[in-house]
Amino acid sequence: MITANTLAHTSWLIPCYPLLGAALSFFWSPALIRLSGPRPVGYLNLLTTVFALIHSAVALVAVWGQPAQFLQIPWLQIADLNLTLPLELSALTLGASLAITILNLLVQIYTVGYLEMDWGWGRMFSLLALFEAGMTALVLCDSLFFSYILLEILTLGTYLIVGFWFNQSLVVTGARDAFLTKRVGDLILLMGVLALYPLAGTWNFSELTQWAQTHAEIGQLQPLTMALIGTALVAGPVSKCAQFPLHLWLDEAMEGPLPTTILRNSVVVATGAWVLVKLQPVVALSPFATGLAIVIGSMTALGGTLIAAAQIDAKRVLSYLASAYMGLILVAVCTGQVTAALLLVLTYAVATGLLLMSTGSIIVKVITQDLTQMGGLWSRRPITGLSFLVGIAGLIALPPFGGFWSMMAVMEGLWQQQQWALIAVVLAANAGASFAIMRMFGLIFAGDRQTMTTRSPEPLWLIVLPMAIMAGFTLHMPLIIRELSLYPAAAQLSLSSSWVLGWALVFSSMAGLATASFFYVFRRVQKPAKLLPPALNQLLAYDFYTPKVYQMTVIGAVGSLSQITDWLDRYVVDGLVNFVGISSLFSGEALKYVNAGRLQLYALTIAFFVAAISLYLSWSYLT
Amino acid sequence: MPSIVDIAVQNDGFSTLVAAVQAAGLVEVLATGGPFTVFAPNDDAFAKLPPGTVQTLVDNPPQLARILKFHVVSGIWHKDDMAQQATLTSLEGSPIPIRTEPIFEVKNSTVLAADIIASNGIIHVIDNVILMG
Amino acid sequence: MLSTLVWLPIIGSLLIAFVPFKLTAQQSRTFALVISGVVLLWTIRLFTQFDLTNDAFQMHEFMPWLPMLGLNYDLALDGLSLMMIALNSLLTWVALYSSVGSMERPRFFYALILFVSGGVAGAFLAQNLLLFFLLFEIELVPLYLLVSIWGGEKRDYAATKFLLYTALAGVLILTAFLGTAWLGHSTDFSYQQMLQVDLALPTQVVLLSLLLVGFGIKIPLVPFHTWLPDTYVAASPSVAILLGGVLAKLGTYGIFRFGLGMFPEAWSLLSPFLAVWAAASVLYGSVTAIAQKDIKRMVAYSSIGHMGYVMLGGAAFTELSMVGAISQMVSHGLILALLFHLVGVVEAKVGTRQLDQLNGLMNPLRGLPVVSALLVLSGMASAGIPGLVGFITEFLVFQGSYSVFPVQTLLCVVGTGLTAVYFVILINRTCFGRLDNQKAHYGKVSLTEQVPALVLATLVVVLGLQPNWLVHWSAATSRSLVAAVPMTHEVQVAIQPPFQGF
Amino acid sequence: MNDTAVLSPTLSPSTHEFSEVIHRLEAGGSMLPDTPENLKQIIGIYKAYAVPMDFYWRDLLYIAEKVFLNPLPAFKYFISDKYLDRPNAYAGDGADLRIWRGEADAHPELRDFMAKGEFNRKLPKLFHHLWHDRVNMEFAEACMEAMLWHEDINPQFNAYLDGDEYKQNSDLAIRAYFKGNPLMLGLYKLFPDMFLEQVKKLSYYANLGLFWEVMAPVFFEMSDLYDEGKMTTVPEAMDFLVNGIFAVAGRPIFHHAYIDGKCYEIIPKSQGFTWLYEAALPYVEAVFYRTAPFRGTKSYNAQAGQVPSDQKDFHYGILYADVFPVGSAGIPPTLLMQDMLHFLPDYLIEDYQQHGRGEDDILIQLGITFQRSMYNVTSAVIQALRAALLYPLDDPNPDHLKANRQFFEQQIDRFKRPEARLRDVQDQSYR
Repeated sequence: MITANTLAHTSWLIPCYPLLGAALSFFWSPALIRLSGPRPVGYLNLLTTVFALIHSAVALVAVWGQPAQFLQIPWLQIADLNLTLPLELSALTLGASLAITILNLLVQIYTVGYLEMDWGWGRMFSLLALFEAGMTALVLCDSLFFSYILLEILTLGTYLIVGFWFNQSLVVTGARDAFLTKRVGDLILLMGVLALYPLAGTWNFSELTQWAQTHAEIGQLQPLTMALIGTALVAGPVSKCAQFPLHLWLDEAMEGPLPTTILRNSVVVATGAWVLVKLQPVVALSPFATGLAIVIGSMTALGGTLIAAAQIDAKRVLSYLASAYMGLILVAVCTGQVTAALLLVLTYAVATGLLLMSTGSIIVKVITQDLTQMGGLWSRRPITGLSFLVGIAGLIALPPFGGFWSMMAVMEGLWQQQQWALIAVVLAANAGASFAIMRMFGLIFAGDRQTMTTRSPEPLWLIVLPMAIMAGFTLHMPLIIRELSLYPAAAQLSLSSSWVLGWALVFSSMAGLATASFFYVFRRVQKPAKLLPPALNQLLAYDFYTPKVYQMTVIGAVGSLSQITDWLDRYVVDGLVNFVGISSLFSGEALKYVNAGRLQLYALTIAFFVAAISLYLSWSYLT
Repeated sequence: MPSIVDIAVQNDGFSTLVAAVQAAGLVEVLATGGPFTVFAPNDDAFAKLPPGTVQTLVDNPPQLARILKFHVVSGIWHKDDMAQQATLTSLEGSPIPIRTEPIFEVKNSTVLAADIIASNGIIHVIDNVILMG
Repeated sequence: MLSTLVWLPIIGSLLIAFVPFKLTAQQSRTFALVISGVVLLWTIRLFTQFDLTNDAFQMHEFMPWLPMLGLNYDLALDGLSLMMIALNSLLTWVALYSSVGSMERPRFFYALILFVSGGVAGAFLAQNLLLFFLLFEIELVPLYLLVSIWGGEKRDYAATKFLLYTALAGVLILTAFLGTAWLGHSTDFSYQQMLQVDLALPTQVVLLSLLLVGFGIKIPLVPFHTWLPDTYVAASPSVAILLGGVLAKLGTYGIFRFGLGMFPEAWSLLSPFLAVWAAASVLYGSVTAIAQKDIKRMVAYSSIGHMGYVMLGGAAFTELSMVGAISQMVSHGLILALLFHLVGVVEAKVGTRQLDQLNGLMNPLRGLPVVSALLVLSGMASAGIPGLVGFITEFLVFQGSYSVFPVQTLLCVVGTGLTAVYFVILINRTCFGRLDNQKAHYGKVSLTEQVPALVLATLVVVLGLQPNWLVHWSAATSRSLVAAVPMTHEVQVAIQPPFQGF
Repeated sequence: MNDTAVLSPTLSPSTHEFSEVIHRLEAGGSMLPDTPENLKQIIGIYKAYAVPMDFYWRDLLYIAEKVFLNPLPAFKYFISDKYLDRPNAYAGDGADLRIWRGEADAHPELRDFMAKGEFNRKLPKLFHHLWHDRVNMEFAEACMEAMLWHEDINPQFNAYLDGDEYKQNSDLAIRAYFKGNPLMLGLYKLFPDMFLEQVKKLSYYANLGLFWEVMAPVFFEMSDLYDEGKMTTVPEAMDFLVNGIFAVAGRPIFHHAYIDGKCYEIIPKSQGFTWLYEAALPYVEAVFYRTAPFRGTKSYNAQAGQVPSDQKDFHYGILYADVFPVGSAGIPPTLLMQDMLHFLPDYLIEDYQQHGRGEDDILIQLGITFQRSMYNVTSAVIQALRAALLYPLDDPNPDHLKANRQFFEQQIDRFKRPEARLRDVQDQSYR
């Protein structure tokens, strides 16, 4: 008899449904379907997603209000290494799994509409399913080692899904850079994983937490070691979350299809934050690592919003905002506010998913992604426009919507720790994000029609419907937060600090919204970008020239190093060996120029004699 | 003095045009309205069109009327008046390119007889049905 | 039991070469495939007979040959040999399968390949040093011929270079073997006998060094590697599969079996240098691979890097790192064979191996979609993406070595990052992008051409997901190998700072 | 209009990059060289194109007239029997003008495919739909979207769409359609422009449906003539198209919606919109020349500047498209190629089997054939325009010939772009 409890105990199946869908997608690869099309693969994967969703929901109900349970799945037992996959079944992990499956379901429906003319459904849906499987497994899994494995697999998934339209040159470079940047983070994380085990003797998050608590002095005892390990553990999340200086990949990954962008910007980047949350007790052992992460997060939060405000590409505004919000989340985690960070992940993911869905709904019909070529769409695209506004409300700190409460939670924690500078960072980032996103709204929906927006009906219902549902979720976020009893203490508004913080947040949002509205919605100034010095504008528009910085540093270094070693290999090592080793047997460059046939004969003879003489020599020794 | 329609009806070689004007329901306008300048294609001009073309148009009066209106310009334009003009705007709305030198041409047709005066306008007979575009 | 593995291929080889009636290319290929298929099945049977709990040699077969010389026909098997035998049997079959029927002197070709396979199996099983050496040397000649007759351009140069290097390696190894016997006053070259030999540490170090250089050439380790890119590139895909997949393993096998096995004290003394050497090889191979413009050469350099991981695991000689190193030998063999096969197919269909001329092979209708997909898979396996066999073996090496040689291990981790760089370059240029309309009229890849790749890819995935099936065979052997070595460096870094230098 | 004049000696040879093509056009030929192979290929593909097109036009009109503003049109491709039986105005006994000698209702091959699919089983419609064993209407809609979005190429039609009369007509239809649905009526009250924009889109559904209603019988007739041996050269094929264009040029373009059995004339026939001016020419410009870059081959990144900022610079239509990526992700025409695949005549299948990878790359092979055939259709359009707006090819007046020459050169100038395939289709080995 299947009860809710058995479903809870078989929660390891949740990632298996999408994985099965992904595997079955193989049968719709283009080489195998010549006479019919690839669409069944989409429906199939929608079905497996629904299974995963139902399973998550039922299991969540079953574990609701109960202490976390653990499942152990043995994997590899060799020598002194025992790799068992531990799964944590708790309201938090199953709730996260439910959120991921819901979002995936909506994204997959959206994909059916958005890519209705694409022949690559087999690859697309199997990769979406792979992401779904990877992310649900990641939230359920309670082990750093297996989290690392899943992150790496998702890195490969990112490479393949960004490379979906592999005929296009920028896609190819974008996929490459996404893969390599994330891989850099992964490998540094792997170093941390390797280094942590001899110290802690475990990779299980729950045991690591205990270990960190009981060995709190280890940070003082071995500051350098813990600093290095902590930094390595932070590096993975930094690259996943597209933080400075590893943020460029997210920009380039925007070349991928929009439905994948929804998934990536809302939840895939947050996987890094999730792992960091799990690792927080360990990272906290090193003030250096914590401090570094906070600095990186703050810089990204501020820099990201500034860059976002200067982008002319619709998708890229949102990609830099993703980096910025992940920066805030990093700050929250590293100041020890795990719950607030998770709350921010949740409200951010929902809102940004909605914003991207609206953006996709626009660009699928106006063709261009250039914000400066848009305008005047409000009256004809009100559903999309309203969804966009709801997305803005959910993203920034605007009571009573979700973003406000999560930001409040973060601020409250910072206030208690008296981190004034970080409070300023949050306020500034919030103001910047408000400005950037309202600017985008204004450029798309306000102003006059331009040629590319002259004709723009609302798109196919398969795009509009998931967008509208997502808008519903965003609007209901405060209720969901209440259901989860996650309201920050500040929300009780009993503390005097709450009023101050609340108003500060509202003012910062309002400042951003009002300024952007002034320039971009009401269009009070012609070409507002001209108000900035051109050099600054360019600096922001071109992302602080990060691509050039990469080119001059890492890429240049590896490139020239490889050229140098190749040269050494060809002309020094090989040349030397040829010269010393061989020329002593023959003369000069004999090997290359002497008549080949004769040379073979010589060589064979030599080999034969080497063996024979050796044997002969040994004979005399032995007898 | 005879009206534009009268002239077309009375002269030989315009039976297709007359039938078309009737089918399009423009008789009334061309007989009493105006003044108009009409570039009137003769029967040979209509005969040059591929088979079926005229039939489809006659079956669909509004569309036929539109083609015919392209042959009509508001006001009275003598050949000499047109010497200064590169184009005239037809009743249909599209411009009609005009050349008077070295020969009098209206778009891709040649004027066979110019300046035929009617009571409510002026007629120039052309050897091609002219089309917009 | 074991002799079948050695003699069946050799008899098959002689039959193909000398039967008096006419054999077409196709017939000789089929015959060779049948022979190697039987060997493969026999190998599988071997697995069922293998005693996992026994950490000593099993299934001894002994026959006196030249006792006064100390040379006897003496075969036996442990976990390390078992893995190598399995690799040899499988890759021989794959190499035969991936050969094209249309070539010059096909009978000779197939005879040579079977001969090499039998000889190599013998070397992996030999319990007598001289027997090992003989078999080690004998495979040289057929390989030389395989490269020089059926190779690509520059085959003569490459074959000669290969021959001379390996011959030199042979001299060094033989010297070490003879030296050990002579100095140890042993009259018998049996391995068990040699293990008993007790030499002074300085002598051990000298002898071990000879072995290290000798086998190091075979693996190869930097800077003895320059024969490798030339030879692998010049060799036809089947031969490259054998060379990279199996024969390179003779080097690491020899180092573990004879170096580590016979000179444990010297080994533990030299191991820090070995670890550095391994890391240098990894980095050097990976960095050089990035600069290559020829995809086959790139894969060849990748092999240098990946054999470095095996050496690292050996240098650390913890139980885990040994299991990792042995498994890495297998996984490297599988992945490299897969890569060479795919590169061979690409070259055969597209007619070039140059990165700047290849493009868009992922095109589902006019490209080589299955080959491209497998190329992505094998490249990623080589780069150590989890879920594929390359990851878990590398990880075991790293995890096993980290506590002993943290810095070297981390440098090797950097190496996997560099591996990702050049494989992404390879995949991006070869598989991604747009087909060139002028050139893109490539032949279709038939199912037969895909079979070896599909078999290997399946193994790469299955063993990646279920690594138990790969690693537990060598667990007991690793344990006994490691137990023999005195632990000069206890694994006691638990609370010590792990970031102490070399 | 059989202009078969030879090149007039009074005109010096053209110095245009594509002078050979210019001279061929001046001699009454097509941009496509006149070879039996070309003829076989283009006629075969016209036939394979016409069968799905028979579905396209019926479904487009079905959507424009019956589905109308359904907010969840999940079954818009489930065309009603009435529309399947709807007589084509240019085929059958009751035709306005009989172009094809065949029947006026849906083509038998189409009916067969709809019933059984390639699966070759009679299963519920829904199954064939979900199994993707169906006609890919999505691409037909994409063609419509291209016409809608490139709004500068259809000025009179668009001016009407933006006018008050159209607004009133739509208003009546919208209110009638949502009668008794307070939610949608309320939405309409709040956002009238959103609904109006949808109706404009539907008007383009009607526009394109009416356009293709003509093309299907034209292609069927050409295929029949070829099979009967009555069409033997590429120029003949082109001339047939030219004559067809003229014959139906005056066909009205309109948009009627049928709501509760009542007809709402959103664009009445009396508006005078014609097939040639409001459908055919915009269609050619929007679909053959412009459309939008395939997402699978061009970056839409605003900073990369790969997508032009001016709609006039869009050149991504079938005359320019790279067919080799067909079958990959992000290449919408794959859908059309797949539709044609089901209905290829045997002689083309044989032809494809002997080239390239045979059945395996048949989508690309037929795609290139399709490209050739569309160069022929475009030639017909160019010749028709020349006949309508300029002079006969044998005109004795050298000035007129010069004007013709200038016109041809202008047209061919558009194929000087590097991505244009005019040069490729001159060569039989491009396949």
